[in-house]
Amino acid sequence: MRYLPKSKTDREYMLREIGVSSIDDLFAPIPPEYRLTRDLAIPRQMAESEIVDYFKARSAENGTGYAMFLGAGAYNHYRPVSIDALISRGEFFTAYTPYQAEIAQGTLQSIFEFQTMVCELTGMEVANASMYDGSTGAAEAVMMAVRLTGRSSAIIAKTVHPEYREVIRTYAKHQGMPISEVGYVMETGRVDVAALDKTITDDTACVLIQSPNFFGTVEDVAQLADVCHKKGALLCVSIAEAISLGIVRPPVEADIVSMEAQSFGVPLSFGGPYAGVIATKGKFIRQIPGRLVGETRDKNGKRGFVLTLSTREQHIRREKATSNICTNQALIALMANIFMTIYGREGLKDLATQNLSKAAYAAEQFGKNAKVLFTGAPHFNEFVVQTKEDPYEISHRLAPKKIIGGFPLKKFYPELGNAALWCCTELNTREQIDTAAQEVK
Amino acid sequence: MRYLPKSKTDREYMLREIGVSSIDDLFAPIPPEYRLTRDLAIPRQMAESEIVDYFKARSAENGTGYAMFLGAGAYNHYRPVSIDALISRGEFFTAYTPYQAEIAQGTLQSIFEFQTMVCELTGMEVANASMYDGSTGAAEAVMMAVRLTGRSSAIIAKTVHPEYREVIRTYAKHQGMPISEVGYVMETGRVDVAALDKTITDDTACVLIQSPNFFGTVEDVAQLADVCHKKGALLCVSIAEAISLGIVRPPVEADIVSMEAQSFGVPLSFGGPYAGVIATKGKFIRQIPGRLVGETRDKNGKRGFVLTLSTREQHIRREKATSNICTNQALIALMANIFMTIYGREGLKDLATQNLSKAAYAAEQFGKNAKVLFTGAPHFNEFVVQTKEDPYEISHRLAPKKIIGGFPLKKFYPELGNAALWCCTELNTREQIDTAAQEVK
Amino acid sequence: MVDNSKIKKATTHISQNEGLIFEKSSPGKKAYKLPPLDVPEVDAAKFLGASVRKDLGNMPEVSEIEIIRHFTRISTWNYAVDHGMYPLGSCTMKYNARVNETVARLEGIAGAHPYQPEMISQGCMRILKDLSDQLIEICGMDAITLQPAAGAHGELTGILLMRAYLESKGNPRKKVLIPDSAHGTNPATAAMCGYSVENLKSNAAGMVDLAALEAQMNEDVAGLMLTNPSTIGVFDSQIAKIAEILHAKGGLLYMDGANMNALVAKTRPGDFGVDVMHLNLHKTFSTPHGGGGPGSGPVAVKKMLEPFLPTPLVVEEAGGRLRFEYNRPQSIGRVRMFYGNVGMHVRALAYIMANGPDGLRMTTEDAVLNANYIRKKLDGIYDLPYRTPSMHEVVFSDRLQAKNGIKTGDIAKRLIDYGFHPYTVSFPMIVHGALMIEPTESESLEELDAFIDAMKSVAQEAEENPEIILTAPHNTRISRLDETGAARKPILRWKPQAAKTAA
Amino acid sequence: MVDNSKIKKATTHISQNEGLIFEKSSPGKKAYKLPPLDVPEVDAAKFLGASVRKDLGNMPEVSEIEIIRHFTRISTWNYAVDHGMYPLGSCTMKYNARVNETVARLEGIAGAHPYQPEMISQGCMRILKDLSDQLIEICGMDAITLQPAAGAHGELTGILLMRAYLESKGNPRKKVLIPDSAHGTNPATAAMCGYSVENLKSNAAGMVDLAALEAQMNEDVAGLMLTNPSTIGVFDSQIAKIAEILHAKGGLLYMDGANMNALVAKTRPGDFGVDVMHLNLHKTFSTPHGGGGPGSGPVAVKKMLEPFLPTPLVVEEAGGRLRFEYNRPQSIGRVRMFYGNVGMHVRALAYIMANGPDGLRMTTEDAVLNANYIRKKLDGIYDLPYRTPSMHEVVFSDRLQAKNGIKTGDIAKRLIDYGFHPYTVSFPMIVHGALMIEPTESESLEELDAFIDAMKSVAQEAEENPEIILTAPHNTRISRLDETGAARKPILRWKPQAAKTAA
Ligand SMILES: Cc1ncc(COP(=O)(O)O)c(C=O)c1O
Ligand SMILES: Cc1ncc(COP(=O)(O)O)c(C=O)c1O
Repeated sequence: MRYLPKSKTDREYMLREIGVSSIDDLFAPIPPEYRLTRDLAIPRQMAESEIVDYFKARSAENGTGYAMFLGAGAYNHYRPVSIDALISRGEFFTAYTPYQAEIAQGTLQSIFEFQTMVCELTGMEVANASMYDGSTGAAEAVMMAVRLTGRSSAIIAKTVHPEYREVIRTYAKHQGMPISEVGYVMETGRVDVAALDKTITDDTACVLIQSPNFFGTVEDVAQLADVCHKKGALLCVSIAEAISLGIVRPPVEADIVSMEAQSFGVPLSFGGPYAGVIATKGKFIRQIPGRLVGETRDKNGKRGFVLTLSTREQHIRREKATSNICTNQALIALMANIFMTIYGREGLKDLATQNLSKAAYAAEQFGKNAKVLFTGAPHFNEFVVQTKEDPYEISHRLAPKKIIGGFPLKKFYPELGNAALWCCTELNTREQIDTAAQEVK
Repeated sequence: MRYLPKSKTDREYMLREIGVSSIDDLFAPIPPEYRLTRDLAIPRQMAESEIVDYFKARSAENGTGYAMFLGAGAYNHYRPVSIDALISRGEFFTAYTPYQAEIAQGTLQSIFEFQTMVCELTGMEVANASMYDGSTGAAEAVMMAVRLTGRSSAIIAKTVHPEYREVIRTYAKHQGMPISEVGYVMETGRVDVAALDKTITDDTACVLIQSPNFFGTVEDVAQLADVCHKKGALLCVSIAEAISLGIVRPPVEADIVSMEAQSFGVPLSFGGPYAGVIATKGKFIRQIPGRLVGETRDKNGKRGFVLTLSTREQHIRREKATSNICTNQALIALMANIFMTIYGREGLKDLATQNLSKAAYAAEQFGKNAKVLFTGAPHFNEFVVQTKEDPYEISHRLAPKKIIGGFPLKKFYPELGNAALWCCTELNTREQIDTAAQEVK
Repeated sequence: MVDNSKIKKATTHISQNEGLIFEKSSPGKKAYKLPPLDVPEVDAAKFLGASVRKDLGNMPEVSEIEIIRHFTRISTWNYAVDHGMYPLGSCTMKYNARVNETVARLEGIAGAHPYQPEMISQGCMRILKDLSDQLIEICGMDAITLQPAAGAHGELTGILLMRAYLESKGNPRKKVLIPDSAHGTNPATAAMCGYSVENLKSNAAGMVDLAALEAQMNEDVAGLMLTNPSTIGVFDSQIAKIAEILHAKGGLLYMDGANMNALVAKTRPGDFGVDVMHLNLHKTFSTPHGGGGPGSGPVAVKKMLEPFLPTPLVVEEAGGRLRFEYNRPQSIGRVRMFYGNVGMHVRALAYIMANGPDGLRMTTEDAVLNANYIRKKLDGIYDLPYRTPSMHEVVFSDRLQAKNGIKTGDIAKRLIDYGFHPYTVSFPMIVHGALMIEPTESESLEELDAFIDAMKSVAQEAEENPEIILTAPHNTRISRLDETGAARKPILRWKPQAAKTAA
Repeated sequence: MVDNSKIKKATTHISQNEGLIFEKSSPGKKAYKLPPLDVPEVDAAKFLGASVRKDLGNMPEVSEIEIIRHFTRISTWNYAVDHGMYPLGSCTMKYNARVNETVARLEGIAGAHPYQPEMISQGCMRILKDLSDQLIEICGMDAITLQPAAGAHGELTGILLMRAYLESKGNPRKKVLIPDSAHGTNPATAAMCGYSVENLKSNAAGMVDLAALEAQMNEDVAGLMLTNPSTIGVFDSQIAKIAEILHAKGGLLYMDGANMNALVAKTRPGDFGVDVMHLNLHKTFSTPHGGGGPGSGPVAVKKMLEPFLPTPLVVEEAGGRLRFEYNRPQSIGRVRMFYGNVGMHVRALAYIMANGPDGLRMTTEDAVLNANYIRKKLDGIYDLPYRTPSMHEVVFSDRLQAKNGIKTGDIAKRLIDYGFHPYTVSFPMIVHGALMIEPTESESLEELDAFIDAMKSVAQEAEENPEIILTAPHNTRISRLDETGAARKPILRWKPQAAKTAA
């Protein structure tokens, strides 16, 4: 086997040194009746070229070159090639969690930079090293709010990504954490503030909203924070489309922000790996889940970075830990870090403006033949279009034309009928938009 | 411009420090009438995504996924992915020629290994760090023979790659180096030994042959060496298909070997960059062109490597140098080095055996509908097929069927009529061969 | 001057310094360019009103070359599997083949949107299906979910499955038994699933104390989370009996599969009584650790647990078409959006294909061979608290060195000078001062011997010159860092001298 | 102990040792696997007879992970542009953008066979055409060949073009004039083209001595090979006059374009009288140096030389189809098989596209700005033998340090300790003890200032502690190597202890 650095002679020598006569002697602890005496029923060993051929065939089955109008929690942005060039350095991608700081400063410094940029973008004071993704991050944010407030229930806006909501429900179910939902206003697609105000009780640990929300609508975070804070609940804000932070005001009034960083240079990759991150106020730091990197000094006074505050974590606190998370999404956070660095202060704004402009143009075009919903509040790069034709049928009709249409909302919002969520990023050309707009009625 | 690491403030500060008021002051030495006062008439600055799109469009114009039956000096072998992963390390591809040995041991050691493996494979005693390619390497080999023997003319077999011969003619023309050619035997496709024997004169510095030759035929190197050496001429052997060395006896009787290393993991890339290399006997070392890496010690006795014997080279010897070559093909030699290391002692043999077997099978299949020439001597992975149909027409007919047919020989060997040179490597499947064989009549 | 004369594996060499990226920022530098906007540009302030962002605070402004150099330079400060042996016990730091990276980046795979129509997702779905089938066969289980993002996430999923199953039988029960040798994620997970954790003692052999298990097992116990081989690298030969005790009382056997590298192709958890288990694809199946992640933690189960698996599952229809099955009324629900860390699934499948049945078997054999070779060579030089046979890893203690004031953490730091990444320090907790060494199959005899020499040399230094160990590392850019200070006054982000703030 | 307290840019860090790959070889280890052969396997001994190879001697046998580690480890011993400033004069070590690498590897480009039918080569041919057109515009010339593989190869091509042209006029002439400041490839090239080389003195300003040129120019002289800016970084303001003198006697002006990074978008050689010139795409147009190559050396010419260009050229037919034009009866013939280093053409075109007219202009301006900034800051600290204005590079001498026994080569070695790649040492030859510094446009103010500080610090050490310089470098894996010994008893390949030989 080509990955194994041993010759037959090496193996024989080692067995002799160990003092056993065959390799199976070393497997003696396994009761004989459970030893596998046959080959596993999996395909034979493949040459590298055969592996490449297999995956090329799979890649071709999916196809490439589509005009992509899907967003809904996974966004099709241009990925500067420097990202993969840099994360492909063995020093990054074949390293473990930076437990030994003296030989892991590369990873540690990059996480420290990531934490800093997430703070800058979200308007929070601290951020962690990453969570699995936006959905589990949102669940952890809610659990964190429960720990912080001593209250036990949570309210989630219906305009939070439906799959995020499903995940939170799974997480919450057995922790004695009742979850209720609050609806949206048909005109704007925003959280129904009046309804929310009524729903919050003394036991409400937090309200979780998303902004831009699942319909692409930008929420009024300040107002929502007010409503929450008046009743002693925390406001958790989930951000699924991180590029929005280039032009949309950060949720500075939030107590906890959970962001999905996929838009920052992470490939769509059929849904993962992505990276979540939790950011919050400094005073809440002892309840944050996941890893944190901090600045310190070595004995000569040189600046260096270490994993810190690990008494929150499972390997120290076990069943009392803030979360069971161990392995996170470090390399994906590094992608996001590089992406944020490439675009930086001016670029994120320019990029967000292009997204905003493309979607605004598209909404206008789509509006000519179909009905654009929720026009009463500003949108970022997504908008909802209601059609006569069933949106699944539209999708099937468009796929062979190399267009991937919007996300049909029926499944999660039956009340919206034939509505679909369309997304335009900097990668959607005017031509693509015009073509699609003509097909959607 | 995104590659330039300066802000406006930086530039202004620097101009002030230098003591000039504008950047154009620094261009004062250029007479005003020659200063360009307009923009160059080239396309506007492009975004990275636009550059990628342009080249993707070019790539698509060429197309991909063809069954490749072309060889003729450029071979379609599988390239293990580790090659690009390793040469893409900035430490390799963004370094210069290893002039400062203490911070270039990576490059130097890898060249030393390359030189060693080329010696092992060719049966020569020394090898250089690389030449531009096989064609210019062959020309340099001939010039080297002229310097070594003090004789001035050279004989080149007609079975040497026609474009190599063209290059040699260009190089030789103004150096007072008459070049003559010697033909081949119709039965075997091998050099016409009798004719050669007659052609060699007292002024013949060397005879240049290729093995496997342009028809894929393996030459009888020992016999040819004999003929040359009897008359005091050197034998130069050019190797265009390096994989052959896995199974074909190395040209140990040659005086100079010039090899094209493209087959060793170098992409076809429409003809370049490839890498030539010259190997020879130890006693000829002072006349070898190009760079050489040697082993030495530092002041603590540690092994290290340096560029050596540079008194042969242009930067020291100027018009008396062994060649004008300066920049060579180092990164391509590194590709070849990695390829040779991956396949190694057993793999190169296995790989060569697969090539041999595929071509033998193909020749048999093609022989059913058409005539295979030069069957009187063994072939490696190429063979010549004579058809009724014009081979250019066959090629044009096959291309839309995703098959790239053999190389029509007409242009260079009008005497062979409708003959074409076909090549099969480990990448040609039996199915491809069977399909092609049915089309070729 | 520190005596480095016995260090054979490494030397010191020039290494570039590099500040934080923010310290290189200067207004107007750019590393990006966007194509010209082909639609009318929206006036954001007008369009977004009060929701418009004014500026981006201290986000950096640098050029492309500075970025390439920044990350290249800081990368050179890292140790990595590509540099050498990385014997972190329990982490299975094996070789990450380059072909896995290549195939994961193919455009039709890396560019696939999770919601694109199934008719143009068949390639990705086939990958999920093939991997599922092969992992099921490897584990000897009946069904699997690929959704969990890492080992701990797999644990969460697995325990929720147990809970849902028990609930469907009428009672989710209250407790989960966890051996004292378990990884911290096990108790943390049980707690997140609403169970209280009950500690289970290991016996002198480092295995489950059967009597204790028998005593603690009752109708309040949902099951046992067992790591097998355990964190001391010992295969629990009583495994069938353990399963029997649990099953007799209606409990389930959960296996933490972090140590599957000791078992693949040699035995199958499903065959020896495991009901539910997770795999760490980023350990056993070679997906890269990436400086801390991403991972992937599929959960394989026996038939009776299948109805509870998270939605969706990939199912094959007659005719070979694949589709996502969402209609699973007993499902515990989603544990993650979309389908999991698909990029990691691609890599794991590529790894399995590269090995085949024979390669996987030999891989496991070499992993166990390497651990036993190290054990043999270092036994006596370091204290071996459990003499039970080792599988893929061996756990020593610092007892012999502690006499001279040298702890496992100190030895680790000195090992860095010797050119190695240290073993896992101070885990598992049942071994005081543990040195947990997992070489994996990826180490050559040459590398193993170099490691053994280094460990011996440090042991000798512990006798002759303990100071050199206590002050190690000496050959790195920075010396030992003040971790206590870092935790006492946490600095978790860079701030400019005169702080600007984002708005 | 060496005092490194003034070194700000670099530190020492742990670095892996690594032997030669042959020293890791062991029979039976493998890094490859071939797919099963789907045709009958040929018995090679029978098939090839006497031509069969028996074995492959000392070719290595190692596994994939050992290869990844081998090349990763040795790579870390290299300095590179990605690590920091690389001010090798005359080499233009600028940033190599990653997008260039990406596009060069696109399958339809990297996988294209040079002989595949033109109908399926239009993509590659379009790249060649677009690059040709843009380089012609940049140079202000009329036609171009992309065939030459490097600068020296371009020189050969260019001089052969001159020769063919002059021959067509009846007399190829005998000599080529070459300034004493020229690069070694210039005279070596002229000799290869059958010309004798006549040295041309530079004047006190480092420019061509017009009187000498006038005196030496006659009907025996084919032309002048001029590097402009010259190797001391000086633009020859008399360029029009130089061309005039040559042209008046029927000679041609060849320009070595190695220093085009000082001119692009600010002036065009074709406009100031050059007849033929080469470009180094691996300098000015950012194709990576790769540890010594590959390069690419296109040759641009004026109209009258076009008929002599190597075959083939890409020509566009009405309708936009491209084809290779072979029927060029006056051509000098091929200088290389196929069409040149196409992979480098791809990268150079990507570079030009990324810049556009404004980017190229600013690039040139920054390159000249950087050199002048260094000049200003080091003037007086190091001796500046020519005070003529500098363009993209500046050449100092070691005169001030030589008093203390310190030569340019020594300063270079100490600069390594300071974390920089040295400048070009001892070239050009007209400056005794030259320090030839070319920062390129790719250096930030921060990096330039660090370089200037380091140079100042070394100058101070030359006064106060010359020994530290003479024994440098101190902070590298190995110290100064014995070059004399290497040349005296050359060891140019590894051999096993008891030598086996291949057969
Ligand atoms: C035994 C054991 N269980 C569980 C885990 C947790 O796995 P992950 O880090 O993938 O969440 C680990 C990882 O270190 C482990 O070693
Ligand atoms: C001035 C000058 N001319 C010619 C050359 C030769 O170019 P190449 O190395 O590409 O052959 C160089 C390269 O160093 C040079 O600096």
